[in-house]
Amino acid sequence: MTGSLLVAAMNFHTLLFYLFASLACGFAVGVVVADNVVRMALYLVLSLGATAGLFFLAGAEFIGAMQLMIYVGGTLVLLVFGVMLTAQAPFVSIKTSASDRVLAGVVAASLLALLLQAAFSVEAWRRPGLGEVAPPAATPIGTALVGVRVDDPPPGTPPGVRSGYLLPFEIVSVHLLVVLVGAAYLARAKRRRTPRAIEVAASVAPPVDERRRAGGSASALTAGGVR
Amino acid sequence: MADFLINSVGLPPWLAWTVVAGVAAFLILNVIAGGALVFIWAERKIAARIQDRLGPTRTGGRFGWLQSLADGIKLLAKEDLMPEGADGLLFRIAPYVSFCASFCAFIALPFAFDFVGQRLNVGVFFVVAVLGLEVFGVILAGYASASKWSLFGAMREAAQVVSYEVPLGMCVVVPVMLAGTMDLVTIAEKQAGWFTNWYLFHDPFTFVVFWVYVTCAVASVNRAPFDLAEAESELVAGFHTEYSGLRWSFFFMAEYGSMFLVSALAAVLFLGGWNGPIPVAKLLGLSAGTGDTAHYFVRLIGCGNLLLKATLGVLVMMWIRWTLPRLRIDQVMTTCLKYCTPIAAAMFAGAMLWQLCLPGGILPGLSRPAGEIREGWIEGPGGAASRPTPAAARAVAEVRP
Amino acid sequence: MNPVALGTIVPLMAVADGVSVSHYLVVGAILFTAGIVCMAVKRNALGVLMGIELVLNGANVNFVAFASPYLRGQGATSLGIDGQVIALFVILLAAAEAAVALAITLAFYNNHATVDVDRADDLKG
Amino acid sequence: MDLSAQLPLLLGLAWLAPLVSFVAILFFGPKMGPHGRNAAWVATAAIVTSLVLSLLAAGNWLAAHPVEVSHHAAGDHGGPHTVGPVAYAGDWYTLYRGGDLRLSIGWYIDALTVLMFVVVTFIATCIHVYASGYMHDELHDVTDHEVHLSGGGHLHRPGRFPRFFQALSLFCFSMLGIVIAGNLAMVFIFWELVGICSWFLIGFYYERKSASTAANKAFIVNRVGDFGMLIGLMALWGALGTLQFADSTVPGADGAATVRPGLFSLVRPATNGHAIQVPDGMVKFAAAAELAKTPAGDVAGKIDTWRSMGFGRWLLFIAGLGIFCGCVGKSAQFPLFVWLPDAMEGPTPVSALVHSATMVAAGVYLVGRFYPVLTPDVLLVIAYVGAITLFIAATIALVANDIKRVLAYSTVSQLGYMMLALGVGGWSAGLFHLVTHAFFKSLLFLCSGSVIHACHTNDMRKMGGLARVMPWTAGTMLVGCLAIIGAGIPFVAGLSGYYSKDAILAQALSFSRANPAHSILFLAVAGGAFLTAFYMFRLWFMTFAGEPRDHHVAEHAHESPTVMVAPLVALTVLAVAAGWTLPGGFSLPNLLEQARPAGTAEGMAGGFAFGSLVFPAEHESHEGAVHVTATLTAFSTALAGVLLAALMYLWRIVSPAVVATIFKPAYAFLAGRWYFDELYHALFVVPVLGVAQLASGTDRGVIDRIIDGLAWAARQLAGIDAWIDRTIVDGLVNATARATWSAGLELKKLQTGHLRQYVMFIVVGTVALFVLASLLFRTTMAG
Repeated sequence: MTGSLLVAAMNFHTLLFYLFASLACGFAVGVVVADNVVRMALYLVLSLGATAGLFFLAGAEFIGAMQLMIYVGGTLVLLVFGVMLTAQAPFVSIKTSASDRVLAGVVAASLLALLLQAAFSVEAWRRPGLGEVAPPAATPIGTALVGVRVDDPPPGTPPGVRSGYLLPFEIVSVHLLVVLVGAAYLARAKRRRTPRAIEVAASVAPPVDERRRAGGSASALTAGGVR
Repeated sequence: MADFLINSVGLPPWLAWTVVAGVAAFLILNVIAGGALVFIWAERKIAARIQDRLGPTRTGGRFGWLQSLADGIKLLAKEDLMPEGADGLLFRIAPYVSFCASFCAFIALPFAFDFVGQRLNVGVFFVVAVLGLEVFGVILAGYASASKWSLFGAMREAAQVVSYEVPLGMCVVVPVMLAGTMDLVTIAEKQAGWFTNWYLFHDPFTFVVFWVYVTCAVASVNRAPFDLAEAESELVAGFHTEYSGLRWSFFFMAEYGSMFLVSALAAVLFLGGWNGPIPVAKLLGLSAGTGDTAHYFVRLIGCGNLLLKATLGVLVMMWIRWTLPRLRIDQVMTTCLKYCTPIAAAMFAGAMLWQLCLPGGILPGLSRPAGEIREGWIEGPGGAASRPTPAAARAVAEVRP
Repeated sequence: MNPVALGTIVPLMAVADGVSVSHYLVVGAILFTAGIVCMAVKRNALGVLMGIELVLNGANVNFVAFASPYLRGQGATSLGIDGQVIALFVILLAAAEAAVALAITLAFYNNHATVDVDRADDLKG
Repeated sequence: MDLSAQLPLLLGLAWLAPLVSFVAILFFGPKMGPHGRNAAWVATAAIVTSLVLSLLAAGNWLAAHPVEVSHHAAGDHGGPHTVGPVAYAGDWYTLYRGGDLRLSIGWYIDALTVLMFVVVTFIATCIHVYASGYMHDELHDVTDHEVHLSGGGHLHRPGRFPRFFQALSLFCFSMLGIVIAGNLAMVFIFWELVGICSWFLIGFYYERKSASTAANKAFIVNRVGDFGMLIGLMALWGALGTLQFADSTVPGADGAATVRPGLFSLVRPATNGHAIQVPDGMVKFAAAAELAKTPAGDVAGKIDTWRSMGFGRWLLFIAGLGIFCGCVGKSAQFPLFVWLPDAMEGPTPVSALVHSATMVAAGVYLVGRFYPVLTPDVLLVIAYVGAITLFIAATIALVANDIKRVLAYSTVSQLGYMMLALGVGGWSAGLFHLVTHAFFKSLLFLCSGSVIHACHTNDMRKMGGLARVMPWTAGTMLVGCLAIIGAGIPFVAGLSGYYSKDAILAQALSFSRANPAHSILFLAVAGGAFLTAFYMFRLWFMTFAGEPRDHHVAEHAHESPTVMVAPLVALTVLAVAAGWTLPGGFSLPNLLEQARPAGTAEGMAGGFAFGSLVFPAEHESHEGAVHVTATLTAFSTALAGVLLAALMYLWRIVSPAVVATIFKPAYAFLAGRWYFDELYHALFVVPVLGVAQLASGTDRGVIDRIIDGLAWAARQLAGIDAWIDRTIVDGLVNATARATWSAGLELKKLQTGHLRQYVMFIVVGTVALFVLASLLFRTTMAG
């Protein structure tokens, strides 16, 4: 259905592409230039959301939805948590020296140039897509994840190289589990502070100091909320 | 409809699609806004009745059914305040983020066979994902309004919604598994026929899962008893303490919108979508798919069905809200992580085994034959376009016992 | 940088006939670079984290582009489903990485009372 | 469940039960009650289990194979025996299989096995019960008055009650293992185990020098015999490639079950009417030279020729002799009998069980089991060894004063009897005597034990007149003495010894009639009977009759506790009745007849080494003439012995002292035990010590010098090496290390710990890399 829609209006598709692309890139740049962490987070969300839109346009609905769900729904909420737990006047925005910015800009420009050159270096990539219809994205991915391939082989695929993803899937799930356990361990509430932390705390600001006494993250929030 | 415009009227496709999109957007917007008005009124009446009061009586006739319209006008007239020290930009856009989230979710929600903004083959997933975005607006609001109350509300909301997405996702996966597709339209179509075909009655596990889903849905739209985010007795008004006027009302539209959405989703996933308990249309011989006015009529009926079911769900939520006391945050978390998640997981496994062992459902006489499920397992939207290749069919046959 | 590329970018940006893989690659490149810069200039640990997310996202865009059936010009090979699955894995691992990174950030904050990555130089030579 | 499956199960369990108790006591012994008191119960329970199982097995056996009323009285020439004995054989577990060689844990069960099981487990049961009373000293700390410490005091040590029963259990396990063994290798294994147990038990009071030396002596002397046994095993295995007694079915090369003949059917093939013949394997082995010359085709034809030419006879002879050597060692036959008297250092129950009833009988048992393979020549050797042994031992017993030593020598001489009986073709006579002897000898030992228990001394000269203080012991011991001398009313009835000894005498008589050249054997037997009667009653009179010689001993003497007396009574009953023929014809000889090896029922003739020999069939010895003569001889000699003993020690008409002075040299010679120990000391020990001296001298003087020189040289070399190492190698290493260190110091400045710089480095590096790559290999970038 989606396929036929896009076939029917390739220009429409193009328009949407430019819309989402500009959004994504624009907000990405926004992330770079913004100083306030929370705004950065907002821009990041929007950029990622726009990227999800790009995925939808590219026919990868499943990936798009996944992007929305995990990145935006998960990662960014985590980020905002972080922001709130660590947010306080001196830290919400930490300025970087102009020289660093310039240097970074120069290096990044060279990298960008390299990537763009690579992006256009292959003639076949520059050819506009045929936009032919593909089978729905969800089922082939699902079956591929349980180790069976039901999608049509892309032209030019040598036979027998199309493998399922059962093992990577398992590995990733185990990885996720380990990661979550590790995260829970790292982020657990610390009863005792290291001496260095205490003297830093004393040196930074009174609110930090009283937060130490109160302990726990809730009062960190208050410190974050009140400016 | 797009085809109609392109073929009959002869508009260029992109324009046609713009028009269609515009119309769809307009309709959905009205569903949300109008729905919000109606629901707010209904809620007040229901609350009043439950508390043995009368509720609004004067505005517009004896039932005060214009009450919320009047409120709306009042809100429009209110001054738009922003606390000093607030983060202006974030404070301003937060309500729109929330609203957009619940609005986008409507795009993939089918009201009838092809009464759908955009039919996605990952519809369920899309809806759940986009609903998850709503929390972001709330967090922004709570953070940006530079107030402890808001911040606490936002934090709770974040924690709660993020946690409840887990069991919610699991519950949603169960019908997806039964139908073999994430396309909402197909899922609903598979439940056509008598009400015994509804996934609610497919097997005991789905029956249990439905109630888990209801719990999680109520929590994820943070309605009572899970409305920790705006706990008026503890935090003045939670994340929207500092809001007033139209922005405030946007939050409410978002809330009611998502209430309606989750109810509609429940209807599509478990309660047979737009199929009535008795296949009147089929008995009368008008089956969806024939291109004449009759089938538009049938679709309208179906649309009515769905709205009815969704509204019913919303009313139930209100009933719950005014009946049950509010939970503590730790109780909320316990409910999610210690009860909902394990139960959902177990039910998922159970339903899967059931599907493997007797795919016919419990009432063989009235249920669909197993073969249809197998075929539908790979079937996506657009029918012929996505018939599985023989290889695919073989592969599927392999993965199925 | 080869002149062919220089010659082709401009018209691609201007005319709006069908979208090709290269378009997506450009978007990916921009996201990627933005992420790198973000990592390079942000002193806030969370900023760096966001940079990483951007980088991964840029990579994903490329994967999806190569996997996409719509953008496949004739004769061009496509990753097919594989690309999407890889993108999927990238997303999942990004989530995991975010969780761990956040946990690390919190631990760092607990010990140093700051999230400034430039202060994390206790082990410098 | 038929017998072939049932017997291995029952007897196998009976065999393993003591092992269980051994392991249990080994690990938990000290925890079993105070000072491990309950170890006795564990061990006793185990052995009683074995007894019950053995009795069950015996019952099943008799039910399946009722003993036919003694046929040889009827004189039919052994119809059933040409087909061989009734036996069940099989393997539980195969330890090793290489080529056609197989080592397995298996069973060979016939009437003899079952009988031995019952006997061994029964006696062992009695002795366990007895010992649980006798060893009670070990329940608390013991002060050993026979061990004099350098400080002048006595050794004070904790009790070893569990340890004793642990060894006892292990012994029972090993003994039953020998009995049930299905092949010679297994026999050998348990043979050695038995030796170990005997070593443990003799050396139970290992703090006593005498005990430890006795233990070592027993062990070493047994080694000598076992060496011969090993030679025999090698001869058999090397030439025949199997050690199985019976034919065994094994999966052949093609997997099909093939029957491999065992030793018995190899040596006495049915084709040859079970008459003994040199097996093909040995013939080929011996005729290797001819074999090399002969084309492979007509080897089979030539074998008989070679056999008739006498190839392999010696091999068979050596094999038999080797196995018999083992028996000589274990059964304390001449010339290896010296260990047994010393073995009496062990606790008395041990002497009763191990060194009179069972272990020393193992040799006789093995000869009986191995009987079919023994050639006439070997049999003759056996007969003579037995004769010499019984005579020497009996004479020594005449003058011994230690009560246990008298019994020990009597044991040796009785074993000599058995060997002789086997050697002269009296297969069932010998084994029958083995059984009866087991009963009355253990009885006698237990009685002596209870005497020692009462008097706390072994010296008969301190005893006397004990009959009135310990009537039970005296009575039972009297029965034992009567049994061992074979008392009975001629041709009517008698104690168990009466039957077995008469059978031996009769067989010896008929043998010496058949071969007049060897009639001395009969004289030895007759004289032995006389001597036996004499010294046994000398013992009894000196111990129980007359007046107490040592009042200090006499007043301490007391009857032993019931737990010790009860076994005495039980054994007494059997000592009396073991030889009787029950109504219905059941008697031990008839039972043994079932197990008689194929082809030994009729007379054998043959022999090449010592001229031609004739072995009269055993049933011929029951014919009137022989039988009457033998019985009368036995009776008269025994009576004479008893009377002489009475004269000297009861009525004191003839004074022993006077006799001793008259025959002074003879007395001294006997009292010196024929100076065998001294002889061996001179023959073996001294030379060995001398050689050892020489060797050690060479070692110290020559070899050590050389080695010291080498060590010195090595040290010098090492010094040089060390110098090189320190100066050159270490120098290099240190230089490298220093360089690395300074480089590290420089490089560490690069590690600023600034995350963002690292990112920069990465990016710059990547860009540089790709630019380089695109410049160098443009094609790769162009896709």
